[in-house]
Amino acid sequence: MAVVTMREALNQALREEMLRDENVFLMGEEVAAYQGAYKVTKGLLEELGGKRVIDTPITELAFAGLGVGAAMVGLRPIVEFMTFNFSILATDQIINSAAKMLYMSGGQFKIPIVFRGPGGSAFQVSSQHSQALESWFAYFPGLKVVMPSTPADAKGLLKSAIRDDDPVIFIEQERMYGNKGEVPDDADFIVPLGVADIKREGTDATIVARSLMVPVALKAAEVLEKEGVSCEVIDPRTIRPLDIGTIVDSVKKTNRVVVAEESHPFCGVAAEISSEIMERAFDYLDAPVKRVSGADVPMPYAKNLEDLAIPNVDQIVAAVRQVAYLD
Amino acid sequence: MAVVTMREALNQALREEMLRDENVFLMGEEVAAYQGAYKVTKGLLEELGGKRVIDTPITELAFAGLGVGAAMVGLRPIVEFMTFNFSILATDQIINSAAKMLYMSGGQFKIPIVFRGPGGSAFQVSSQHSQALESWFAYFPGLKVVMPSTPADAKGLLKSAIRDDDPVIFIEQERMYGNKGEVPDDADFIVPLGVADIKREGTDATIVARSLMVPVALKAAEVLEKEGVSCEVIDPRTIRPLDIGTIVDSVKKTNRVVVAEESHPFCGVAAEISSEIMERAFDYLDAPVKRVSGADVPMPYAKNLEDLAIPNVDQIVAAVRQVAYLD
Amino acid sequence: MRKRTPEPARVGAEDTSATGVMDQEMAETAAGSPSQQTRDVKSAQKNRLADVDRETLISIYRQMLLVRRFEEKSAEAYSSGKIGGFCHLYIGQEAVAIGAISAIRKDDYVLTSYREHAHAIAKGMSPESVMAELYGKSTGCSRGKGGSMHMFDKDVNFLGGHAIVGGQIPLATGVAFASKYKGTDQVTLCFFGEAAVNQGAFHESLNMAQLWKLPCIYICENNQYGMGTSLERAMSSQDISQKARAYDIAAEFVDGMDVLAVREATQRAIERARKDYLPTLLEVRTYRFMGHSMSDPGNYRTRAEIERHQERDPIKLFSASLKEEGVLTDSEFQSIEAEVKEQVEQAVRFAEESPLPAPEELFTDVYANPIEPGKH
Amino acid sequence: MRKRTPEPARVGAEDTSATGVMDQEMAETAAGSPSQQTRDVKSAQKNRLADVDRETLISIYRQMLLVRRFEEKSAEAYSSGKIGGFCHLYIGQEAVAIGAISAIRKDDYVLTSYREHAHAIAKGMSPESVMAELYGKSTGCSRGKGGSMHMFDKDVNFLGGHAIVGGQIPLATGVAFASKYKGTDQVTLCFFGEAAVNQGAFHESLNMAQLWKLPCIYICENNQYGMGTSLERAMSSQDISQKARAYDIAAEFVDGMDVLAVREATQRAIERARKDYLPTLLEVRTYRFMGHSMSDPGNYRTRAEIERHQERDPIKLFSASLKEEGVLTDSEFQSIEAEVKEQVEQAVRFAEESPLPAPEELFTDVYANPIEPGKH
Ligand SMILES: Cc1ncc(C[n+]2csc(CCOP(=O)(O)OP(=O)(O)O)c2C)c(N)n1
Ligand SMILES: Cc1ncc(C[n+]2csc(CCOP(=O)(O)OP(=O)(O)O)c2C)c(N)n1
Ligand SMILES: [Mg+2]
Ligand SMILES: [Mg+2]
Repeated sequence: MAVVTMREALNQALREEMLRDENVFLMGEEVAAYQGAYKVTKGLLEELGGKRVIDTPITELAFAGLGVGAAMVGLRPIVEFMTFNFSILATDQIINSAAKMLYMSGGQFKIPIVFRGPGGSAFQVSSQHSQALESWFAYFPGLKVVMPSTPADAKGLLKSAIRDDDPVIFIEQERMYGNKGEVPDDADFIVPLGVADIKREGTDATIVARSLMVPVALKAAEVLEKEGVSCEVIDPRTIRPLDIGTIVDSVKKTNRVVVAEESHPFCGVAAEISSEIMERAFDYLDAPVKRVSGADVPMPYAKNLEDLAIPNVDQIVAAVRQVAYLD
Repeated sequence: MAVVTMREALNQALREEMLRDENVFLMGEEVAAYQGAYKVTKGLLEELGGKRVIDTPITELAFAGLGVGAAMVGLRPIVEFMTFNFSILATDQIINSAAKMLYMSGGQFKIPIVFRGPGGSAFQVSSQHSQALESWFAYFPGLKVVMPSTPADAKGLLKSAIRDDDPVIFIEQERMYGNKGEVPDDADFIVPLGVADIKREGTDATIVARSLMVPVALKAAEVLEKEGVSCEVIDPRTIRPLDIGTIVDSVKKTNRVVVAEESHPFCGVAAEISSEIMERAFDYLDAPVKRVSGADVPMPYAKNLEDLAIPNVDQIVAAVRQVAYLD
Repeated sequence: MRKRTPEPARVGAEDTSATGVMDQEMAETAAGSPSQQTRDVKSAQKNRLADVDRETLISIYRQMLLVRRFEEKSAEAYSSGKIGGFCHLYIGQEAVAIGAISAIRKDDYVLTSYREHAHAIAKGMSPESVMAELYGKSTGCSRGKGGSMHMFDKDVNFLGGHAIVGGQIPLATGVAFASKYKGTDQVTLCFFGEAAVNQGAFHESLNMAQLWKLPCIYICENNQYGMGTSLERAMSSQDISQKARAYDIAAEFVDGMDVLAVREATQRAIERARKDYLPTLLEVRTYRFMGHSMSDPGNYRTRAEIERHQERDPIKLFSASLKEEGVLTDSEFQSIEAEVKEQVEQAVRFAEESPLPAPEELFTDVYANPIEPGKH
Repeated sequence: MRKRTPEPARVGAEDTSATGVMDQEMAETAAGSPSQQTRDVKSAQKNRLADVDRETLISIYRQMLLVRRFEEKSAEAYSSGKIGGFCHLYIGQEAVAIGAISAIRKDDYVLTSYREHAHAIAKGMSPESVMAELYGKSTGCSRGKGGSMHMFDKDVNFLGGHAIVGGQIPLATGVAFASKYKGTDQVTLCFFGEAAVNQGAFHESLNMAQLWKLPCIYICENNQYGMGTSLERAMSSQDISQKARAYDIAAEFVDGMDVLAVREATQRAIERARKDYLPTLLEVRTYRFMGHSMSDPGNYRTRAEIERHQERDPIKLFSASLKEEGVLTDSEFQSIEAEVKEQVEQAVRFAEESPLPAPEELFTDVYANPIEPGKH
């Protein structure tokens, strides 16, 4: 297995799936000639040609809808949002067309499309360019929502998403593109949607974390191990449908849970996970599920404030200590 | 106090506030000459004139943004969405401009605007026209979100929303416009934002319900009373900021909670309320908080399916019986 | 609003000066009295009749009548509570959908808005399945899940039925994109109301369609009202075919009361689309005789205005031409009327007798590949 | 892309045929070699110089230089890690913001995109507060919360600084709406890049602006690239001022390297806006000399292309005119350069020495009327 960055892993997934199925095409702003604003699509134009890799005008609503239309008649579009912040302009087509088409056509028109791009906090780009939108999309039946936290997961999940017959929202954390990890070379390697991954086993507390918070949770687990607290770290990887079974199994073992996320707290994914855990494992809980979320404010520009807005190792450690009644 | 419909109560609030402050104006599709698609704005054009009551083209994104711009320089716009389904096209301006402007300008530009209109399930209008979006807006710091359930609340809360200096999302339930109730005539009558209302007192279980689910919850409470279960029904009225204190106080008394909502469950408002209750009143809970949400599917057209998609009295009764361990 | 003669005028995308000149001329031509206009259409239709074979003429006439009678029955069923939700009738506009769709092939695509009964039937869907959908029955074209605003039929390439104003425009552009991608010569017809032209989605789509040369024919059904708002209260410049200029797209203004004029304009657009993958914008001027939907009292228009347009009822105009030119005799008219009546009654019977969707249907069709979470 | 001579051409909204004709002529006129163009601008500028008082000329020149030097310093600070996030420089485009803003009053409004340092300073914001914002300091114009893309100053009616492409266009339309509502004669300048013209928000806004006659001046800074995508790869018809036709809005094409041409075109637009509440669309052709942002290597343009445009550097052209016409002497040029240098250094010192925002600032300014829930 080669060690590659998340960026390269995603690039491999795109390339392999486009070579595998010529109905797959990729479109978005600067994905072709510019090689991607974050270079995820590097080399694809050259290898696959301008028919398959397409630069769009800055018209998120219409090119998202164009993708959905193409999917109605058998193509398998991958639509890149330069960042998911700009998907806000396209939500009508994502929600009202992509998510509902199969249902309102009585099962006739499936929409095999992937909407992908970087999401979550970026570096000092302030309120309009640094936001986590997974709860928005996960709210809607009809969509699947995926957020990888390692290069291998990124590759395997993106390949599954492209092969899936439903619209998938695939959110890559902008700060993680350079993270490295081992990635299988096998072109058949995939990671199935809807399956959580236990990133670290433990016995005393469960930390549920996704995307950017997974490495942070793993570091917190290391810190806590030194204090004699053994943490299990679970990465749901797919947000919808959520593999709540794996989380609940862990909770039944550890009896204590912290859910970490960089998104705002209100109606976020941690709230969903927390209430599901309560409904399914109430009698196993020795303490209330504790959420650690990003600050409930728009993202500020100043570096010192931005750092305060994103959950860190200390906050997760403190939360685990709290649910373990160690303070 | 006169008995009026929710539609009339809202109309009174609009009229009174527009008479009170000439910086308040109303715009939206069919709000003027047509008197409103749902007649909420009836008579306002005639009384207040075309400068204050304005029909827009069908361009939700731009007229929402136009409202935000006008609010930057001192006007107090009321922007009607013919239904909140169409606000999906305007989310960029609501989220990226209205919600974040004060913050990203370092406190210089407040945005006193109300986005209002009918939301939630309507009658047999299928997937694109029958959706609950409160969790979407409530997710974002910078917005306030209000959902009245009675004519008096509708009037009092709308007046508060118009006087408030922040952007307020004001969602009127389309099925409730004809509901009647007593409404104070006093032009100074308001209901403050951020204060929950105990719609019925009880001792054995708490039902938290908003909007369309409030009358359903009250009926469920009646049914349960006959079985000897005394239910307290709490209507948060304002979703953000949420008056969790009032809910938690009730839980400390009843030790059992059901949260009812017509929205989809995943990352919905009930999930937020449920996890807050756990974090604040874990030791008081005799049973896990139970959510009763709308079906996790796009809204179907057929009447029989639609009825199954919206929570009813029986489901709430069953949920209370479950948290009370009566089954 | 600028008045124009009903004769079509072509705007080639290449000819940058033509549009302005045409408009000058058109503006100068008085529109004439309704009966004058009626005569104009009839004589124009007569000229066109000769180019169309008799079978096609009869089929077009039959479809117009079928759709009219179908909707009259729908209105009845709606009033008696058998149909729910919104119900947007197309009465008065039949020449548009039927004229345009008569010009395409079976394997071409059609997308439109919530006002779609006519387009669905014209594209080849059975009146039974359309009526059953209105009734919310399991035999409906969308199995009762879509209703009046969301009809679909994959077998005849009818791709909906979309209820967000302008929402179908990017979708149709994508369908056309796919045809070019796959190298087929299929064209896509995208219908929408004139109020949708104000929406950003329209502009964003037309730009891409011309930039990438996509075989999409954009048909603006300009019935002069978006709900209760007249064109001139919503659009600063009401010359819709002109808007194609901003994108260098070919455009035509067409009389939407003349079914053969619509057909011919569509044929010209199809030629551009099939051969050269070029888009076209057609502005088809028409009028709806009923309210915006069944629940609209329609107070924003005078009786007189409606009646003036009813004089140019597209079915009346067409039947008059067919009669004058001897295409159909009185008794043939009568037997078509009887056949259509029976077809509509059969559709109603079918809808009435069909079962409701089973309760389990609530949860099907959410995902094409449902995942039992964690089960692998 | 169609080449045009740098001379402005007016399009009256009423004169429907003018545009087409103008374009024909322009298309036929060869654009000429860069040095030919340079001569054209200079002679055009010379004619314009006479109409402007010396003080204003000097102030315009000083501002252009100030912004240029300010940004050169920002680039340095960015490279050394003192400024974070994105940083979009305006170098090459100075004539647009400064020419246009020189024509408005203090109480008029300005909104623009993320590429806004020049507009902020031209509108009267202190270089200190702009530099401190770039540094993320509490003394920044947005108290360190907005950064490079979100500068605001209520005192001088500078209303941002918006980072969603096209997002400021509806906002500016609303600001203009408010001026008319309140009955003032304030005008609003709304700047945006040419790539924003493809966005739906542009079209939806222009329609309302003309429909309701709002005093908004839409200034498209056509620097011919949206990030790495050239105009002709994103827009099917690249004649932007033409797009005003679809809305009957008055429009002009302006040479954006000639600061006085921009000023004069803006003055004509202001006249329409102040007197008759009429909007205008100006297409101002310019060029950015740097990458899209500090992190853009800019491989999509050749060195030669950039150099060709640098020959028409708006500051060089203007200083040459000022010199030839004897408005400024060499020693006056030198002392302005020195003053500006000191101003920029002072801004940097101020930013360096200013404190970071206090940690509590994270939670302020979320609501203007914060509600302690349940506390009443
Ligand atoms: C985005 C959006 N806004 C508003 C509506 C409500 N609505 C439905 S149809 C309609 C009028 C549309 O008029 P037009 O496009 O001219 O089509 P017509 O109904 O005349 O066929 C409106 C406002 C909607 N469905 N979608
Ligand atoms: C809606 C949206 N999509 C994409 C982006 C990313 N982006 C920022 S600037 C830009 C190019 C804009 O070009 P143009 O409008 O010509 O302005 P310029 O940068 O040339 O001044 C892009 C794609 C964005 N900020 N907003
Ligand atoms: Mg219409
Ligand atoms: Mg540009």
